[in-house]
Amino acid sequence: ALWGAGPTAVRAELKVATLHPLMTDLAKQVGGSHVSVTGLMSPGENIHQFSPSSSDMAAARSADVVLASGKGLETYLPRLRSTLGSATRIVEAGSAVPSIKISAKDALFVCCPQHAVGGLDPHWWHSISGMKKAATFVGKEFGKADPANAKAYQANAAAYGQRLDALSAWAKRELSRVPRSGRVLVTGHAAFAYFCKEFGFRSLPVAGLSEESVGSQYLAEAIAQIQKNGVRTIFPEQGNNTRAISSVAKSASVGLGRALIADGSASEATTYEAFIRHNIGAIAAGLGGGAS
Amino acid sequence: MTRDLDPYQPCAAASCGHPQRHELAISGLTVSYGSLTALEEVSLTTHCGRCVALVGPNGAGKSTLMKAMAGLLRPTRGMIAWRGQPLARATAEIAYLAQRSEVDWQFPLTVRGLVEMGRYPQVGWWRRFSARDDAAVDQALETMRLSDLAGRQIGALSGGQQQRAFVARALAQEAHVLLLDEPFGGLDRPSQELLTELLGMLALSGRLIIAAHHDLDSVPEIFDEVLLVNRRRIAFGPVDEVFTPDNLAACFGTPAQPAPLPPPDRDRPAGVRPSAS
Amino acid sequence: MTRDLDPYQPCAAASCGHPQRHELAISGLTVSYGSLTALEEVSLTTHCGRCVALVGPNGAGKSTLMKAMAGLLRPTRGMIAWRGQPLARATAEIAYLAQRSEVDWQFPLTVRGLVEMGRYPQVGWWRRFSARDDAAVDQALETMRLSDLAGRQIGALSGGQQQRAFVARALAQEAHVLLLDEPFGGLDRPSQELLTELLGMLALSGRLIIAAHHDLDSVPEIFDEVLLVNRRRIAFGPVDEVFTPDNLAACFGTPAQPAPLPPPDRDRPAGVRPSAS
Amino acid sequence: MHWLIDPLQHPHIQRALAICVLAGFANGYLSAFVVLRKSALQVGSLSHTLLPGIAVGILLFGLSPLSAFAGALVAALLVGLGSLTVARSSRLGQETALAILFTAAFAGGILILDFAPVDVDIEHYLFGNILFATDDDLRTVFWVSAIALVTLTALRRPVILMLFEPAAAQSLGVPVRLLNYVLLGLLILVLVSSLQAVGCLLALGLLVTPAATVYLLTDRTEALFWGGGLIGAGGAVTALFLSHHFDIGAGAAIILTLAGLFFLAWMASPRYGLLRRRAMLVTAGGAPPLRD
Amino acid sequence: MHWLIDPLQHPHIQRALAICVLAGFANGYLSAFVVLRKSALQVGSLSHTLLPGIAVGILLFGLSPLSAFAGALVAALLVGLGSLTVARSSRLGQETALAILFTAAFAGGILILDFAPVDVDIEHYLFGNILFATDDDLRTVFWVSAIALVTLTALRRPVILMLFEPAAAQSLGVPVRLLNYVLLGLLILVLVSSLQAVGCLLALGLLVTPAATVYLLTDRTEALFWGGGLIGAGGAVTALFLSHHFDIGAGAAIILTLAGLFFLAWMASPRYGLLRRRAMLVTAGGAPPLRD
Ligand SMILES: Nc1ncnc2c1ncn2[C@@H]1O[C@H](COP(=O)(O)OP(=O)(O)OP(=O)(O)O)[C@@H](O)[C@H]1O
Ligand SMILES: Nc1ncnc2c1ncn2[C@@H]1O[C@H](COP(=O)(O)OP(=O)(O)OP(=O)(O)O)[C@@H](O)[C@H]1O
Ligand SMILES: [Mg+2]
Ligand SMILES: [Mg+2]
Ligand SMILES: [Zn+2]
Repeated sequence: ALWGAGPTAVRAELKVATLHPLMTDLAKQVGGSHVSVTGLMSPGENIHQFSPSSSDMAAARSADVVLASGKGLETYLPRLRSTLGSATRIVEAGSAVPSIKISAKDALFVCCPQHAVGGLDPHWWHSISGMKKAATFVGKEFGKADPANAKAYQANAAAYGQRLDALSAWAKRELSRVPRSGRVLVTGHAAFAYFCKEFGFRSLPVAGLSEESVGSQYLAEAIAQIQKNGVRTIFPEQGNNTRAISSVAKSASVGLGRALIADGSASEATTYEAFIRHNIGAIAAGLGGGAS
Repeated sequence: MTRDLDPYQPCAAASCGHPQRHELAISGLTVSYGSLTALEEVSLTTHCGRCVALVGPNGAGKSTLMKAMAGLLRPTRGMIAWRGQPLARATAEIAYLAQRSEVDWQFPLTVRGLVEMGRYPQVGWWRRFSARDDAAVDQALETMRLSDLAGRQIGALSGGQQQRAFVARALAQEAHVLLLDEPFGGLDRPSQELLTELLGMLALSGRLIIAAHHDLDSVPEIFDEVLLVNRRRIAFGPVDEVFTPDNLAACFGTPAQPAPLPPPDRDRPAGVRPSAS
Repeated sequence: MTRDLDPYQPCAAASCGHPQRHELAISGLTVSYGSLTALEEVSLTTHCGRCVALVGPNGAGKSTLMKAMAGLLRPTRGMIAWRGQPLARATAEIAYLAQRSEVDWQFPLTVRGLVEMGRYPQVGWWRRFSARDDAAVDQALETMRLSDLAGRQIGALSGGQQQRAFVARALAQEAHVLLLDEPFGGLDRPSQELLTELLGMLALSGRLIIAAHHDLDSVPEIFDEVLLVNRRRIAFGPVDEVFTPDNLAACFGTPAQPAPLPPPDRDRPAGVRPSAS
Repeated sequence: MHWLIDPLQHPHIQRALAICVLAGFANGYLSAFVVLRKSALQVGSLSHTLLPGIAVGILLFGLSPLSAFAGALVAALLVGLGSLTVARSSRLGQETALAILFTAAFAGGILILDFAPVDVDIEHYLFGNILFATDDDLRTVFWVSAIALVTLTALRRPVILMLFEPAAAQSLGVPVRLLNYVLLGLLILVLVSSLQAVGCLLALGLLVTPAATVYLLTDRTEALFWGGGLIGAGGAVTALFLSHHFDIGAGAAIILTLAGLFFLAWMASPRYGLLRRRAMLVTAGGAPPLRD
Repeated sequence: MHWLIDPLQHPHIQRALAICVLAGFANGYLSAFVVLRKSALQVGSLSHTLLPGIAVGILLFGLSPLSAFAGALVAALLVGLGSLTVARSSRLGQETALAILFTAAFAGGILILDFAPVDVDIEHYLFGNILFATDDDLRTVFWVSAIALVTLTALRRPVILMLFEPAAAQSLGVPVRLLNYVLLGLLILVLVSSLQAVGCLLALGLLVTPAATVYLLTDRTEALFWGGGLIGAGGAVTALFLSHHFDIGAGAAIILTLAGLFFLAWMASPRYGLLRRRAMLVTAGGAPPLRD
């Protein structure tokens, strides 16, 4: 893992360790110069698995706050909590964001009969407004851990919130190139529910939650839906095997877009802004009117 | 007195000349492999202190009988009683030597370790080996002329040495009943002589020895009683009574009389000319 | 003429009385297992048409010699030449019967399938079985009295029947040289007699038969030549010349003379009294 | 009829059908070797070796199906043939050697990934679904199957001989050592190629169950091959239709159908079935067969 | 000394050290049975059976370490003991039966998860990390190891006899069938308990490599047990210090250290080492041993 803060941060008072690359960015934005941030997951690492080395454990243990993304993403969290003991405050940033359950009845899903039903979607960072709520929440939590700088954290969070508003406006502008009727986001797995809700898309995860469990009728229906909705482009996910999605693209005779970053962990997008710009850019380019 | 006798001491019935020796009684024993009946209604009664040969052609059911006695096969019908109880209850009193030991020859086990296994029933699953146990193992090794090879891994032996090691294990067990399936197979002449001698002594000391045997010539020399078997019991009794040409003919079918063969010629392979049909 | 003779026809040298038979020459053969030298400087020369016994105590190196001839062990030193060429080049001309076949007895293979394996070298890895091949298999089965059992899975046989099946495979191969490691082990009397007869006929038709054998009494009856071996070559030559008490004593050590044993007593187990030391 | 014809209208079902027949037959045929060689679990473990292989492949040659395939293949070959070498030159059995090598390879892979992070979720590369197979997959499966089938049919006699009794094979002039390597190499090739097409689980199931079923029904070695192939292909096709009509994952359906066939054979086999056994060895492990 | 004492100041290293000694010794001791029983890969496959088990456990009893443990244990026992039953009552070897059962269980698990969603990425349960172990883990490992060690030490003689020659064991009154089940059951118990603490990979490595190393060095059966335990504990502790100083994953370090020890033994063993072999059987699979 990376030491996010250089030697200049030695005088910092609040030590934060993060379990997700986007949380590393969030902590820096909210904490500013008052925190030293250690990212236990570097961008590009698989966020679903945590195998800490000895120095990671030392960092987690010496941290005042461990910042997780939450919503069940870090299934190892109970274990970490009991290893670290109650002295360390573990903050789940996502807990400030309203959850979306993957549901068949939800209009968000064109067709997802059984395949992705009932699960709590942990990928909340696709919602920019969600990230804003999380920033406010994290600001408060930092304040509790470090009351001396509570004001500064709140101010940082508010300032970051404004930047996020701007980012959101930019995103909406970009996506406005996508016609209302074409707002169907077809991806490999069900990881974009928050994005779809935020930007008025409908989500069609062709492989449900796991590629292995997709049945033949489901797939036929998905292909039919893609064609019925006039979808032009469907998207692979960065880091995943593109075989499934490109096979669907071929069957449905539609194009394949640039890979989306689903988990927020990618070495080419180390900040939240870069991450959002990457995804929005790809979607707008794939589904938009051809420009850009 | 018969019941609580320690089976690992020389059988008391033998040395005190007690007329009532321990009895092995097989009655109506039938064993089948699926639809194939390998043994049918075999009965016999014998006593400890005897050396009993099982004689019969290949596939006669000798090994099947041994396995049933050793508790490895469940009989379809019939009883095997030892000292009035089902033999299966007395596993610790029986030593069994398989015809063909199916073992992993790469197993990290020395010859001595193998022979020590024979002592497990006496030592129990827990206790340490006593000097008495070690002596028994040493003697079994020496008897089978394996002392020099005691540290050898069992796979690094010749075929006859392996056979001797397994015989030694059966001996080390100092069991009351020895079931030996072709114990002489693969032994060299000196070992054969030693084993012959030894079986006689074991019988004298009151053990009951039952062995499958193919070398008809040496049967009278080694054994007291003989069971001629070929799926059914053909004859059973003291060697001199039972081991008659008639009985043997009944057991092995008409004495093998290979048809005289034509001289080899060039057109047909000589190796596969039918010689008996 | 000698070179391009088809090895699966009766050897021409035999039937035409040609004096120059095919020669097997072993010279200075040394084989070791690690630091243990099992065979040291063994040399001999023999010819097809002969039946050669390998005789020696357990661990003498008989099986080792066979394995070296069959190409299963690489000799440390020395040469085995068959018809002037290294024997290893002539695998198709050799049939080898192992002392103890280490096979998976659960393998889905019938007796007939096992014997058919012997034909593979002739049939090749590709071709279909010809009527000639089928006949050879049939005859080998009949010779070993296995015709009734041809459809049996090999694990569902008695020990002697299994041995007979492997002998049948070696026969079906119709090889020029037969290396048989204790072929009589476990066979019943009728089968022993048939095999004796058969080996004689095979030799007559010009095969070279080399067999390890433990039953000293039957050696003169079955074999023409004998190699007495005990790590080194003790003696080699025609049976009547070599098979003398002196040579046998040299080979087996002083004739096994077990010390007379005390009568069994109660304190010490009789089963493990040292009988030779 | 409708039941049969209806699914065939979907192109993805047509392609899946072709793969079922091809991969089902080839894997089923090969499963005879797997069962005779008692290497069912070796195949399973090898599929795990692929993970570090894929990682290193992608690390070296970038993200592409080909680099993943090559990495997986090389890793599996290294570990598989390495385990043969260790087994041959020590007293250990091949399964033990394989377990040691593959855990070590896996651990090595983790370390490499740790130091050179790849933005790839490696595990996604192991899961396939027969419905997603591409034409490329189809072609790969076809050619690999063809090579394996032809080679093995040609070498059937020496291979059977070697599996049954290596010493006899050697004395009959079979190059036992070489043949062992060839056999394992082919197995790995087939495994890796079908992994991409049908997924890890299905590949393993197809490479064991068909011949195991026949094993219970016959004593003829040859029957294992053709019977395995037929059961593999027939079971896979049947299951594909079932999976369409019940809309469940095709892979799971195929595995469960094959397992069901196996179970039937186990219960009812006239020779070795559970219902037929009368006398049997009391000892554990492979009770003796019966009947004449 | 500094080298030794420094790491010990970290509480997570202290706990990891305790687990290394305990789990290393217990698993190393048990690895003797695994190696003698030639069931290295069976253990590996069983660890996969845990997946569906954990899923069903969580499904039935909710998300908790206990329900995951119970589910994993029950599934592994079902599949493991089921495979013994199939092997005993047919001609198939246990490894084949296990492969069939475990793929079927896995396929069944996928189907169940499909219809009844659990929002847990099950695989996370398989990746533990020794640095990450909780006090509960420590306690579980301790008790399970203690039970297994005591039982197996008590039963060592009958078990060795049974592993070497089932028929002889049976004739000496050993309840072979029962003992087989007990042995497999204990193995599964140890596996599942260490999975939680140290992860799948490490558990498997610890359960094979130590005794395999000793296997190359001795002909005394007893030496396998104590030697395996010592190598397991010693190797694990050494690797823990190495991993601390080089800051690499502890699990991978332990596996690689053990594999390194094995490799040394393989090269240099006075009895069975690569460098010592002169004459050997030309046939494949386990060349014969040498020396007197
Ligand atoms: N795999 C092996 N590793 C080490 N030593 C061995 C091995 N096989 C045999 N030996 C030893 O080599 C010597 C010769 O063995 P070999 O098997 O050739 O004897 P043999 O004459 O066939 O004996 P037998 O009559 O018992 O079959 C013996 O001392 C034996 O212990
Ligand atoms: N596992 C088995 N399954 C089916 N049939 C068997 C099995 N084992 C033996 N048989 C058959 O049962 C009969 C008796 O076999 P058994 O092994 O008892 O003979 P045997 O008298 O010991 O012969 P041998 O002298 O060859 O050792 C034979 O017909 C044999 O083919
Ligand atoms: Mg028998
Ligand atoms: Mg020999
Ligand atoms: Zn995700």
